[in-house]
Amino acid sequence: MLKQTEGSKAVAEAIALCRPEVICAYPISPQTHIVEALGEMVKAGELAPCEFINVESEFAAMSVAIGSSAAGARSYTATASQGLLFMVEAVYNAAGLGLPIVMTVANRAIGAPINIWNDHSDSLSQRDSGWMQLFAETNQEAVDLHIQAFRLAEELSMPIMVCMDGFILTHAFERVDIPAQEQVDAYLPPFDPRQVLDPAEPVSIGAMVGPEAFMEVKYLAHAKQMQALERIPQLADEFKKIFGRDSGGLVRTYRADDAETMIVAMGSVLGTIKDVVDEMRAEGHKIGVLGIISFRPFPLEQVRAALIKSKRFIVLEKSLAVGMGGIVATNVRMAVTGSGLRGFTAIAGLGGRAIPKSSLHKLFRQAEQEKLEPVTFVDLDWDVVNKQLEREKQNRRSGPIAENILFDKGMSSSAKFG
Amino acid sequence: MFQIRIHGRGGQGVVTATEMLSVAAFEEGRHAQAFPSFGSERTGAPVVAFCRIDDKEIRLREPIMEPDALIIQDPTLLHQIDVFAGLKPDGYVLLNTHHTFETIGLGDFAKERDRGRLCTLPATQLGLKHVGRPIPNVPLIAGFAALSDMIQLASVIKAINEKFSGKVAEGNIAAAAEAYALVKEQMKEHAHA
Amino acid sequence: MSFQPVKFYQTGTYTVGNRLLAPDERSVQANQMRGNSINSGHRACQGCGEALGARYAIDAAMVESNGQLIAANATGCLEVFSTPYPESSWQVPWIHSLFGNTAAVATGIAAAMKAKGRHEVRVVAQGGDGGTTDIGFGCLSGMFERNDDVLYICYDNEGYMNTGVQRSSATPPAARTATTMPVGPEPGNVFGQGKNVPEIAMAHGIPYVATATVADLRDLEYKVRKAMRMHGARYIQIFVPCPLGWGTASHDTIRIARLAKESGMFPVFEAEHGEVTSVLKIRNKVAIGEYLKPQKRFAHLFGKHAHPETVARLQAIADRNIRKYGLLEEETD
Amino acid sequence: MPSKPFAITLKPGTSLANLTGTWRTARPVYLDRLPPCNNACPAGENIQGWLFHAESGDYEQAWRVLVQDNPLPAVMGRVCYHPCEGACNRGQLDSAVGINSVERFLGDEAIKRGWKFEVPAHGSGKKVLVVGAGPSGLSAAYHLACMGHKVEIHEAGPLAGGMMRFGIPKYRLPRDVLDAEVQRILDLGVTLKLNTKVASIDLSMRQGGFDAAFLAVGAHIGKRTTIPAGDASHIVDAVSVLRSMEGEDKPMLGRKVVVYGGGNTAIDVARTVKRMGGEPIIVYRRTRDKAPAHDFEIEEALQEGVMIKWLSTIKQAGAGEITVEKMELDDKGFPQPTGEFETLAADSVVLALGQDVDLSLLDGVPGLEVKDGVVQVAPNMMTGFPGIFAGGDMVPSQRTVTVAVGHGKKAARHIDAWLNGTNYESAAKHELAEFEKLNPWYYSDADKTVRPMLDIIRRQTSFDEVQGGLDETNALFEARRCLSCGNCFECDNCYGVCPDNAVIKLGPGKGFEFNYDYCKGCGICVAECPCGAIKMVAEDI
Repeated sequence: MLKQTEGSKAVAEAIALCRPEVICAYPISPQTHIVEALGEMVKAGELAPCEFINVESEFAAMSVAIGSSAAGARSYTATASQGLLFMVEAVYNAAGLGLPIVMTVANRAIGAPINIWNDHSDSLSQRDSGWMQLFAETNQEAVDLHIQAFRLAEELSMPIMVCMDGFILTHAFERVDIPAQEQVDAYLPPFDPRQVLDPAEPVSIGAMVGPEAFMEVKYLAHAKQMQALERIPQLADEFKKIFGRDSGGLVRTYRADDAETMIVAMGSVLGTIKDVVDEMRAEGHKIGVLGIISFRPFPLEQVRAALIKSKRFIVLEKSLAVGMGGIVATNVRMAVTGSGLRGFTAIAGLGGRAIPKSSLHKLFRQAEQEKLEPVTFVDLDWDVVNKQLEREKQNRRSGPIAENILFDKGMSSSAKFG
Repeated sequence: MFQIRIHGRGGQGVVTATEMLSVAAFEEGRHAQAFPSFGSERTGAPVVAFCRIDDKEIRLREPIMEPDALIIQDPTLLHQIDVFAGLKPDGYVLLNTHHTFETIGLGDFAKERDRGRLCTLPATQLGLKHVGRPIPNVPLIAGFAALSDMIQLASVIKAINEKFSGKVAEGNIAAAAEAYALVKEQMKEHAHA
Repeated sequence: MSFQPVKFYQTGTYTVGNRLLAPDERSVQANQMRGNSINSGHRACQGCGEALGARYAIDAAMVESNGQLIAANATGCLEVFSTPYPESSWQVPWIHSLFGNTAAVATGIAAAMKAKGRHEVRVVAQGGDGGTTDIGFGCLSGMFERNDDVLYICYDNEGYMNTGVQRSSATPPAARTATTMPVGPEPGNVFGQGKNVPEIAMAHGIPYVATATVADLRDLEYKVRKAMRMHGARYIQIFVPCPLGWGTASHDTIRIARLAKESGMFPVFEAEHGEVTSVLKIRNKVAIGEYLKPQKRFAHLFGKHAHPETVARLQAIADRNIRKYGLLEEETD
Repeated sequence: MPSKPFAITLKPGTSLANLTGTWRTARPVYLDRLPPCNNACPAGENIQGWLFHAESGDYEQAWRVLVQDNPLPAVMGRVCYHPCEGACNRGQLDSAVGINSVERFLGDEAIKRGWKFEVPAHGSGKKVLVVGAGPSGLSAAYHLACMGHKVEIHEAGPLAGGMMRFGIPKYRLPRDVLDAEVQRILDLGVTLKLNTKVASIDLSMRQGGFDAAFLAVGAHIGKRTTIPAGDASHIVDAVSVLRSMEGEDKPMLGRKVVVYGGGNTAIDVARTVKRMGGEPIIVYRRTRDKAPAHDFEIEEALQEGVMIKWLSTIKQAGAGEITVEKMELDDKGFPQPTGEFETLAADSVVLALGQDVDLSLLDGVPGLEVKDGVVQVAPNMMTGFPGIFAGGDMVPSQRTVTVAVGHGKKAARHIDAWLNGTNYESAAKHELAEFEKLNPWYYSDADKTVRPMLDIIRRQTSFDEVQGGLDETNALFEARRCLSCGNCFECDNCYGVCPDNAVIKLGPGKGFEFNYDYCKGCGICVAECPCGAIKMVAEDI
């Protein structure tokens, strides 16, 4: 059913359609609306049987999900940013134990400085946790990916994060087609756990594994993600058959056929990029887009195939490997190793910095002319940065950076009235 | 694509206003996208929210920097931030006040603009009158419908009914209807002026 | 007394079993066909109090739940010695996730069982004192506050033994650990304010809180079985001496636990909804020295460079326990 | 269902593959230690053994275990001075187990229920003569009969029982009790010939065709002392007094009776006199704590109104009065005269100074050795003449009923071996179960049950039994106070306290076994065994 609704609400409805049995919730912006809506559905008896647990921390949220999933219940939670970091130990553990938990990450920056706005630092920090990570471009895709995620996670006994941009998607009201219960039921069979805590057939889950078998365990986890590379497109095809929509898959290209310059990105910024690309195409630029949906497993082959015919690419990412550059870019560059393609990295939108079309136009044109540094910081205020660097050179105790920057930008209260 | 930016303060229903605008547009079969400025929403703080309306899928995710319309829920903001930033030359402005542009100190601004696209509305009073709360958002979106003809009053009423029920819905519909009528009345005056 | 004393027999209720008791009065451990939730072949040290306490507790819980039990286990000695790949000692469905999340994992299992309508399946969480009173404390408190249907059992051996005997918030003052060495003017662990987790549990108002020791099996079983008959969040802290960490003889494990209780150092009681309902009285009161001296972790308090004033402070702690809980018979009469 | 995750998920209970027994440097082993009560029992009773059955209320089985060593439990439960209780480890905990009272309960129960000894199915064809139907003779006869030998008792007196009948007053041992236990022995097929004094053992054996003999004639001849006495003085010996109590003609002692001596016989006579309406005064040369009589008997006598003059000797006996001299103890504790004299009214003087043995029946038997008035015997109770054994008061020993019963048992075993041409080797004694070997924590606090005593008036006026017995409830209670020193009583402690489940419970009555595949040798089972029935033994590494 088509609805004009908030992204969080749409995701909540999609989760409910997946018939989760245990949901754990801990508030952190910007994922709160999802679990609030689910909590209300459980409380009202609309979602049953289902236990909604208000836990005391994200660490507990993931831990409760570990327990419930190991006990054979379809388990769901959502988090973001600091919350994801607070549960990291349990995140790795859930993957290590092969528990098919589905978690929404409403992507948000990581502090300090504390910042509630969107970027991808949180999920990308967990790229090696053993979880699969699917990135939604729109709220429709967020809805669809959650349904596919349960299917994939449970087939492979591996947890999945469905990543959607905080606020930009979670808080956006837009048109979403909410599937019917029958469709979801047809697509998603009941959870048949690979291992389960059951008095009828006791097992010991979570053994200590020494050097003699640890590498094999880790390889098997890797092998499963490699299997997922095959299953993700198949599941997207099956999804299309039932729901009539193209959603999911590993990667998606846009106007890429004859593109000489390819823009690679993940998440909602792809929409803005596509608008820019349309405008540039209209002007005759040979430019196209590669959207990555599955960041883990990372589809090296598909990325390479999408880029190999172009002359250059630029990875626009909302994350920064401090001291190194791009995170997504590093992965993409590995995909095209030896191809001779020119690759650029653009760091944009950190901490919710708007990524306007105007900046993209400028960036893409520079990319076409290959006039970019290997790593570009989009819309960085060099004036402020240079001032601070200068201060630090002069005086070791140059004061708090964030406060200084606000002062420089004329935004701090002391600047205004001081 | 038509882009609307609403300025207000936390607690005045700014975000709800854009959402209801988007729902009203959706009811008319159009694509719409509403989103807030993603701040930590504290009562009294300046808040901005956005709404895009189009006949095709909206992919753009940047904040609205060059709006086609501005709804200003709180005139005190005029002294605090540049609410008119990026407003298109032929953009609409709907201001919540029982004053006029002239008496509120925007006479010069109004002179440079198409008066047919500027309007004030005592929305807070309408809210108090019909709903019993000083929330100006519903009268303002009804007023915007009247000002711009981007959406129908009927669609606004549908959005109200989706959001509220019972007495609150009735009050809001009454407020919307009066606001719509007041703005249409003003428009008529300007047209004759 | 926390249970009706059985009709007098040669050994009353103190021994594990008694051939003269009616079958329904016998302990779970006395049963020839007992479950042995933890099987032989585990890698616990000789004389491990925790291995013993865990079998006592889980066997009792198994009996009370008719075998419908799932256990979650914190990282720690118990986990490591029971489940090194490729062998497990557990005969019950069992999961180990992390050090600090056991209460939450158990909550998840209980929620799953509830959602699946399997009301007969009961859930136990277990961990050492480190995993309970320190790193797992947040999850524990959350589980208590929500009154989740979990029995949490803390095997208290007063330190981080798995990692090589470091101090935990359950380590008693003056005790030597690898991080509180017996050097300097105030050797051993600090005299802090302590962290009485049973009382903190009581402050949550949960249905049941109890303490027990491996020295009194029948009391321990009574408490586990009583707890298993209740629903909601329940907490039992079991005192389990650690021969390795405490520097005691492997055969002294039970004796040391007995002395801890008889000296007043470890008060044994039970509480319902935040109120103490019974205490296990001291039978033959002993001075604190009798408890401390067999333990090398307190050796620096005695001998050539003795610290009698420290012993006196420890005695004062025991005396306060005795007063507070009314551990001596005449005090409550 | 797909296969379970590799390595992370394990099958339950698989650690059995890990044999932790290899860690061990010492192993626990079960053992039986000798309980101190058994060790102290002159009759060699397996006290802990029979208490074990009494604890479960199986009194017949308890009695049967008891009579394997002693055929006279009802007697023993009254007259034995129970050295077992003095040795009882429970005495260090609260108070000794009332073994004697439980024994009496079992003996009385057996009489009440009519429990009989089992007659052996096959006879040995050998004949044994027992001389004397006192405790030693009866005991030997019983054991020999149980072994299948034909036994004939020749008793000089008119009734069986010996000193049990003629030396112990009724108020301590009712005669129906004695009769019942004697009859039960006779029911085994033992022939008892009363009023048959054996004048010559050699002759009697040849005449009767006996293969062996056990002599147990006792010591009946009252010792005399030289007291300067006038013709009118009435001096008799204690044994005669007590013996005449059993006949028609009660002794004529008058009202004021002085009993001379400090042993149990003196007390018995004084208490008898009291019951006959007389006014007994015991005169003893030393102090109360030096007196050979048991203190509880002295105490009971005093309660009943018996007067005792300590530190006094009789210097002269005249008509109706005696003169005593006061004594004092020297540094070595021996009484020395003080020269102070006192006169006491005395219608008669009873000498209770001990007894001698009548050894006339041994005249002419070669190889015998007699020393200090008693027959010397080898460790196997055999006299210097092959085939003739002796025991009881006529051989060197403490003269108590219990010792005599023990002699009877011991002699019977050696006679049996001798008849078979072998030697009887008693099993080596187990190490003693000392209190330090126990873990007394596990025993409930329970004080000894006090047996009822007859009221004082009836004690002074009648020969009713002074000491009451236990009823079933308190006999059971008392039995259950037994610590079972050194012997497993299946408390399940070892089974329960093993952190490695390395103790196998074999089931009721079968005890336990160690599973050395898993036992790590921690020793908790040893430390927590209440009764000291496990010990650690170093592994041979």
